Amino acid sequence: MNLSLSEDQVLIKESAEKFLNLNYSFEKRRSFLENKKEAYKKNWKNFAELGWLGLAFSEDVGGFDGNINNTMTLMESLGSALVSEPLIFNNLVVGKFFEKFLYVKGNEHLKEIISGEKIYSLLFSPNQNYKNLILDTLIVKKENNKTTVSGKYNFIFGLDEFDYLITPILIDNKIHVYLLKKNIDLFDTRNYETIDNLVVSEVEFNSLELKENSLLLTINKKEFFEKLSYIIDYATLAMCSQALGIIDKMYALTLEYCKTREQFGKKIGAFQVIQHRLVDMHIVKEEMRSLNYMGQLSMEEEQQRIKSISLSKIFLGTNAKHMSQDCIQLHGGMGVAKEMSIGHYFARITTFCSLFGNSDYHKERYAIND
Amino acid sequence: MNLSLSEDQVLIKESAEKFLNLNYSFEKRRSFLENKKEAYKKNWKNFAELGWLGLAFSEDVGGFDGNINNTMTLMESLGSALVSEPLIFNNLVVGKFFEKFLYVKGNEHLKEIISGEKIYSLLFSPNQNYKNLILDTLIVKKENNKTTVSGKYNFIFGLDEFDYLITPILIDNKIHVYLLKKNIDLFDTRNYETIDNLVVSEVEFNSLELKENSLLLTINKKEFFEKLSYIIDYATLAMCSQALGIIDKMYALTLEYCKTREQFGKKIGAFQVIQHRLVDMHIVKEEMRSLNYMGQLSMEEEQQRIKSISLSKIFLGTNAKHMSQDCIQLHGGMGVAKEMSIGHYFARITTFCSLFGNSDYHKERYAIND
Amino acid sequence: MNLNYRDEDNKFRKEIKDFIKSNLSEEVLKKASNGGKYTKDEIVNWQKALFKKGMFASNWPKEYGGCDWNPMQRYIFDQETAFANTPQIVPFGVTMVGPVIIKFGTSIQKERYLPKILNSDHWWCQGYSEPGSGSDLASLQTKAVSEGNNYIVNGTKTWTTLAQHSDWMFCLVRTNTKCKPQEGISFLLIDMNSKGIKVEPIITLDGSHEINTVYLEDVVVPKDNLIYEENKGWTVAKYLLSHERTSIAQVARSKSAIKKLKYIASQETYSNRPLINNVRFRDKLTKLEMDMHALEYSELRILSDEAKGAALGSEASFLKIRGSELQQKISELTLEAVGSFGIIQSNESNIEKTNEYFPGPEYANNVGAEYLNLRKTTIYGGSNEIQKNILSKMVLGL
Amino acid sequence: MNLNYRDEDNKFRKEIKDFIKSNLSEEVLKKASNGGKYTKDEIVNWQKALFKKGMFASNWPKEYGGCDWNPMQRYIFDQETAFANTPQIVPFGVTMVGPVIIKFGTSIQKERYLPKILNSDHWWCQGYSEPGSGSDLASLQTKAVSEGNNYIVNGTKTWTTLAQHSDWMFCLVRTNTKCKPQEGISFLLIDMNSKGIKVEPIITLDGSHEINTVYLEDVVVPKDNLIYEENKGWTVAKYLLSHERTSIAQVARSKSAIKKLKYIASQETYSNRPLINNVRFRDKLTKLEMDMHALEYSELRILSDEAKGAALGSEASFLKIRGSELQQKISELTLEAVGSFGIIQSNESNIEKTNEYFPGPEYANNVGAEYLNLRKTTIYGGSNEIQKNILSKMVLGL
Repeated sequence: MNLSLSEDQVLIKESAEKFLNLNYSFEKRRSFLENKKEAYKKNWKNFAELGWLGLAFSEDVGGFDGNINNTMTLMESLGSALVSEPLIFNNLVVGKFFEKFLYVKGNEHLKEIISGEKIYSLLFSPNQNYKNLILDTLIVKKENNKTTVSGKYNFIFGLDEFDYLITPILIDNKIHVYLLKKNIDLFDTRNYETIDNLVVSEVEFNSLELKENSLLLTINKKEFFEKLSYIIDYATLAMCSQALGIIDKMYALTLEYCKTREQFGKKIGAFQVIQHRLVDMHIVKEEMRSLNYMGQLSMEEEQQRIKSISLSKIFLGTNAKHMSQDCIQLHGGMGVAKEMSIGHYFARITTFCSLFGNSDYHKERYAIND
Repeated sequence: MNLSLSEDQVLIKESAEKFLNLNYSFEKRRSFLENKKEAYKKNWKNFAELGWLGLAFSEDVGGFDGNINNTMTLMESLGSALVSEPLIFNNLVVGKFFEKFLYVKGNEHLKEIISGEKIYSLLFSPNQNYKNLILDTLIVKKENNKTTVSGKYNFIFGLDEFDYLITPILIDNKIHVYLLKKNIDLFDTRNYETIDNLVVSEVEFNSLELKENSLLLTINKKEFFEKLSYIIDYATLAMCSQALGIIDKMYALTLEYCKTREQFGKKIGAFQVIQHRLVDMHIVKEEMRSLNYMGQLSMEEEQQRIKSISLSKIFLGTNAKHMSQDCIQLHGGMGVAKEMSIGHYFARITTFCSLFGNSDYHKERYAIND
Repeated sequence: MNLNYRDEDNKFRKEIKDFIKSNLSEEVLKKASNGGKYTKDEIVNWQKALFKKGMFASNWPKEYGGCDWNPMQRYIFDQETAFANTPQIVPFGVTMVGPVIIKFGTSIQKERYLPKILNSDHWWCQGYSEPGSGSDLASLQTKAVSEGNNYIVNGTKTWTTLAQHSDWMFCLVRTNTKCKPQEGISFLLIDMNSKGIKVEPIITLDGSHEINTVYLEDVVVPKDNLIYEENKGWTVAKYLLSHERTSIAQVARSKSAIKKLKYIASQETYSNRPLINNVRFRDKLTKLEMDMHALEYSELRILSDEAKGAALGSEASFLKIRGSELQQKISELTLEAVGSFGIIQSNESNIEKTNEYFPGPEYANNVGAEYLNLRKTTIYGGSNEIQKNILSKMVLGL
Repeated sequence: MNLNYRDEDNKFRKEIKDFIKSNLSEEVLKKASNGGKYTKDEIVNWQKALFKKGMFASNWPKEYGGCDWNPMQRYIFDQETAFANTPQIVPFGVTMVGPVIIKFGTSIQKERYLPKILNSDHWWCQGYSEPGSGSDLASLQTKAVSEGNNYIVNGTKTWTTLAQHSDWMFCLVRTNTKCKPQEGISFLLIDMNSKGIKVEPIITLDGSHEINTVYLEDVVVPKDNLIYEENKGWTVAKYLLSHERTSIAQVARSKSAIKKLKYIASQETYSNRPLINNVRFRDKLTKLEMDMHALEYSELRILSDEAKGAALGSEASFLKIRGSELQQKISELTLEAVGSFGIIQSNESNIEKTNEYFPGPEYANNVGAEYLNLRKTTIYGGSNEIQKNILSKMVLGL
C-alpha cells in the first residue's frame, strides 16, 4: 500500500510547474486568449517537446509507460495554470481511442498524436447529461451504393484545429468508425466559446459521403460502448485532476488574500469566521485529492472505476463547486473583477461541473452500479 | 393583508405561557413522567377548564370560533413547555374527525371531547412514510351474519387512556367507521415509549365482532380520504406549530448558554464563529415561523394547503432538525447530559421529524401537487 | 391573520398590469425575460412614464411628489413589474438619496434635486466603497478639504454601480481626520461633470460593464452640496440604509425567476422526460420554493408589523442575507436546467463579446453570465458576513 | 501509488478473521451488530485474549511487549474487527497512557503500570475535563498541593468516560498557580480506590451511563505517581494527543456502520420497493459513501506519508472533524432508514429503561439511542470548533 507521490510524479509536477510559471503565466495566458489559433500551435508544439503528449501512452508508440498517476499529475498542473489547450480531447481521448480500439505495436495514428504532428479529434459530446453523447442525432442514407450521413452535433471540444475527425456512426446496428480528413471530407463547423474561453464546435454534416477507404473499423454496439465508457472515465478523471489543480490554486489565492487584505484595522484572516471557512476549504481540497487518488487506483476494475470516478465528479459538482463560490465571496469586491485571476478559475470550475455529466447524472450512475 | 398576531392570539399565548410556567415547568414535567396516567388525568382536566380543548371548534358544541390561528398559537406554547399529553390526537384529530364526517349542531361526541369527560382516539398511524396509514393491515371476515376484524397496528398515539376508539374499516370497498368502546369491544394493546417519552400503542384485533349499533357511518373511499387528508394536514400543522415553539425555546436556551458559559477567559458568545451560528439559528427560527403562518393561511384551499403544509414539514425535517443538532453542539458537554432540558427538546424534535411523514415523504407529496 | 386582497387591491393590481401593457412592448419584455439588459434610455423612459402616471417614488410622502403607497400596494407593484420583467427602478436616486434629501436637505436643496429625481432627469450613483474600505466603510480615505465656500475633494471611489451613466453622485468623504473614524465623515452631493473626475470601468466576471472606479482629483464641490452638518455623514448614511429595506430582499424578482426556471425545466428533458419530473432536479427546485416562501412570508410579516407601527431593527439584514442567497441559488439551478448551454457565452450584452452565435435556446442565452454576475449579491450592500455581525449585535446582543 | 495487498497482508487478514471466530460467539457478535453494548467483562476478556495472541498494543514497541504493527496491519486489524463488530479496545490504557509511560515514565513506573495495561488488569480513565474547563483545558482548576512525598489533590473532573469501571485515572492537575496556565500543570496517575474519590454518573441523552463526574477531596497521591517533571504536564498531554491519531477517525467502524445501513435499507421498503432504491434515500447514502471514501483515502494518504517518515501535523484534527461528522450522519440516516421505529426507545442497555417490549425489527432496537448518543462525537476529544482553531493556526498560519 502506498498513496504517496512517486519520484516520477514529483519530477513531472516540478518540471510542469516550472515550465508553466514561465510560459503560461496569467498575463501570458491573456495574450494567448487574444490569438487562440497561434497560441494553440505554439503551445501544442511545446507540449509535444516536453513529452506531455506521450505521458499517457506506451514506449513503442513514442510515449512513456502510460502510467495513469503520472498523467493525472500533469493534468493537475495544467489545471492550476488554467491551460486552455484541449489536451484531454486532442491527446487523451483520441489516443486512448486508438489504444483501446485499434492497438497495434507502433500504431501510426498514436505516433502522430504523441509527436503532435497531426491533430485528431473524436466526434463526441461530453455535455451535462450526455444528451447525444454520440451518434444519436445522425441520419445515415444508402443510395446507389453510396453511404451518406447528415445531422448536427454540439459540444465538440478540441475540434477547432483538427486534421482528422474520428467519427463513429451507427450503420445496420453496428458501429462504423470513420476517419474524416480536413479539406477532403467537407462539413460545416461553427465555433463559439465557453464562459471560461474554451472553444466549442458545432458540427453539421450535409449528406457527407462515407468512403470505404476512410473506414477505421466496425464493431458491435455493446463492445464499442464498453470501451468508450473506459475512455470517457479516463477523460473525466483527467478533468477532475485539472479541477483539483484549480481548487488547490483557488485555495492558495484565497488564503493569500485573507492574509494581506485589511479591514477594521486587521487582516481579514484574523477573523475567526474567515479562519474556519478557510479550514473548511482546506479539508475540502484534501478530500478532493483523496477521492482523485481513489479514482486513479480504481481505473482497471470496471465497477470500481465507474463508482469512484462518479464519486469524484459528484464531489466536484457539489463540495468543490461550493468551495469555489466561497473563494469568490472571501475576495469580496475583488472576487468579481475580471482583472483578478480568481474569477477565471471560478469560471472554469463552473464549466467543468457541467461537462462529462453533472453531479446528478453521476449520482444516478453510481446508484445503478453500486 | 395582516400577518401580525391578533389580540386573541396574544391573549392565548400569554395565558398559556403563564399557566405552563407555573404548572408544567421542567421539574414538574419530570414528576409527570414518573406517573404518566395520573398526570394525564390531572392535566387533561386542567386543559379542559382552560378551554384549550374547545379552541379548535365552534361555539355550538361548547368550543370557541375554531379559529386556526388561535389553535396554532396554543400548540406553540404546548411545544415550548414540552407538554406530553396528546392533544393533537385526543383532541384535534378526533374532534376534526367528527366535524368533517358527522357534523351536526351540538354533536354529542364533540361536546364530550371538548369538555374532556371522555377520551376519544382514532385508529391511525402517523408514521414516517404512512405505512399502514389506516386500514391496510386489517382482515375482515363475514360468517353467519357476523362481521369480525383481525389484524395489528402500530404507532397509535394517545390511545393509552381512551374511552372510545374511532375505527375506520374497509368492507365491500366502502369505509365503515365504527366507534369501539373500552371494556365492551375487547382488543389487545401494548404500550411503549418514544425517545422523548411519548406513549405509543400497538393494537391487535383478534376476530373482534363489529356490531351494527357501533357503526358511526359508511362512506366511499375517495371522499373518506379527501376528508381524512384535511384532518391529517391540520394535525401535521399542529405538530409543526409545537415544533416551532420547541425551536424558539432551544434557540433561547442556546443563546442564554452562550452568554453565560466562559472559556478562554470570555463568554463563548464573544467568539465570532459562535455569533454567526447563533445568527443562522435566529434566521432559521424566523423562516420556520413564516412558513408556519403560510400554512395557517392556506388551510382552506386544498392544493395550497397540501403544498404549504408539506413545506413546513420539509423545513422541520431539514433546516430545523439541523438547527436542533447545532443547539446541542453549542452546549458542548452539557448538551448531552440528560439533566439539562436542551436534550429533551432535541429528542422531541427528532421524534416530530419522523411523524406525519418525514421530509422525503413530503418532498414527494409537494412535487406531485405542485 | 389574513392575506385577503380587498377590492381596491385588485383594482390597483389591474391598473399596474394595464400600465405595463401600454408602456412596454411585447418584444422588449420578452428580451428582458431572456436575461437581456435594458438600455439607459429604456430605463429612464420607463421611470418618467411611471412618474407621469403617479406611480413613482412609492416611499416618498405625497407633499414631495411621491405616491406614498401602503405595504400592500408596494407588494403588488413589485410583483406585477417583476413578473412582467419591466425595467427595475434604479434605486440610487429615488430610493436612496431622495429620502435623505427629504429628511436632511435644506429647502433650496429640496427644490434643486427632488424634481429632477422624480422626473428621472438626473441619474445618481453612490460614492461609498473605496479600494481600501469595502466592508469597513468607516475607514474611507477620500478627503474633502474646506476652502472658502468649497470643498476640495481628493480620493478614489470604487465598485460604483452605473457611474458611467451618472449625472450626480452622493458621496461619503472625510472632513475630519482627528477623531473616531465615524465622526469625521460628511455626506456630499457631487456633480459628475465637475473637473477632475475620471470614471474607469471595472469589467465583471460576466464580461459586462456595470461597476466603475471613480477618481476624484482636486474636485471643487460647493458647500451648498453638503447634506446635513459637516462630520455628521455617518448619521445620514445610517438613515439611508434603513430605507433600502423593502427593496433589498428582491422577493418578487426571485419569484419571477423561479417561474422562469420552472418553464425552462418543463421544456428541457432528462432521459426523455421533462427535467422537472426528475426527482433530483425537482427536489432542488422544491427547496428553492421553500426558501422563497420563507423569505416572502418573512417580508410580509415585517411589512404588517411595520404597518402596525412596530419599530424595525435587524430585519433588513435578515432579508438581505436570505434574499441574496436565494438569487444566487436560483441562478445556479437555472444554469443546471439549461444543460451545458449554460456554460456557453452569451452573444448579447457582453463587453468582451466573443460569440456571434449562440447554439442553445433563447432562454439559455444569458444564464451563464447571470450566474457569474450574481456572485455580487452576497458581497455588495454590506457583505453577508457584515450583515451577520450586525445581527449578532442587534438581535442577539452579543 | 498502489493499494495492493501483499501475500503477508492477506495471511495477516486471515489470522485476524480466524482469531475473531475462535474467541467471540455468533450471538455475541449478532447482538453487537444490532447496537447492543458489550459488558466490562466481555471487553476485558477480548483484550486479554488479544494480548495472549500477541495482537495487542499495536502502537507499542516490541521491547515493551507491544506488537508494533505497520500501518497496513493496523488498517487490516481495524477493518476486520469493525466488520465483525468485536468489542473496541478501550483506548485510555493501551492507546493513551501507555505510550506516555513508555516515553516519559521511570523504569519503576514502567514496571509497575505497563504489564497491567498489557494484560488489561487495570482499567484506566482520563481526568482532563472539568466543569469549568472543557474546550479550554489549560484553565483547569483541580489543585495538587505538595506535602512531603505526596500531593494532596482537590477538585472535580467531569465527562470522565467509564470512570465507574476504572482502577486508575491519568489526570491533569494544577501544581503551580503563579504562571501561565499551561506552565503550572502536572500529569498524575491516581488510584481510583484512594480515599476521597467519589464517582457520580452522568446519564446521557440516550439514557445510558457512560460518563461521570469524579470528585476528588483531599486525595493523597504519592509523588512516585508523577509522570515526567512537575509543571511539565502540558508537554505530556500534547505528546499523548499525537498518539490518538490513528484511531480517531473511526473509518473502519463507519464503513461497517454503512454496510449495516445498506442491509437495513434493503430490508425496509418505501411504497412497496426496497428503500435503497428510493432516489432520495439513495442519494443520501451515496453522499455518505463519498464522505467515507474521502476520509478513508485521506487516512491512507496520511499513513503512507507517515510510513515514509513525513512529519505529521494537522491531520489528526482533520480526521477528527470529518470522522466524527461522518459517524453522526450515518446514525442520522440509519434513524431514517428504520422508519418510525427509530424514535421508539430501545428495550436494552438503557438505565431509565421504560420499554419492556420493542415493536420493530431487531436491527432498529438501538438506532434512536445511537443517534442521541453520537451527538457527543463532535464535542469530545476537543470539540470540532477547537479542532478548526488548531487547524487555522497549524495549516493556515493564521
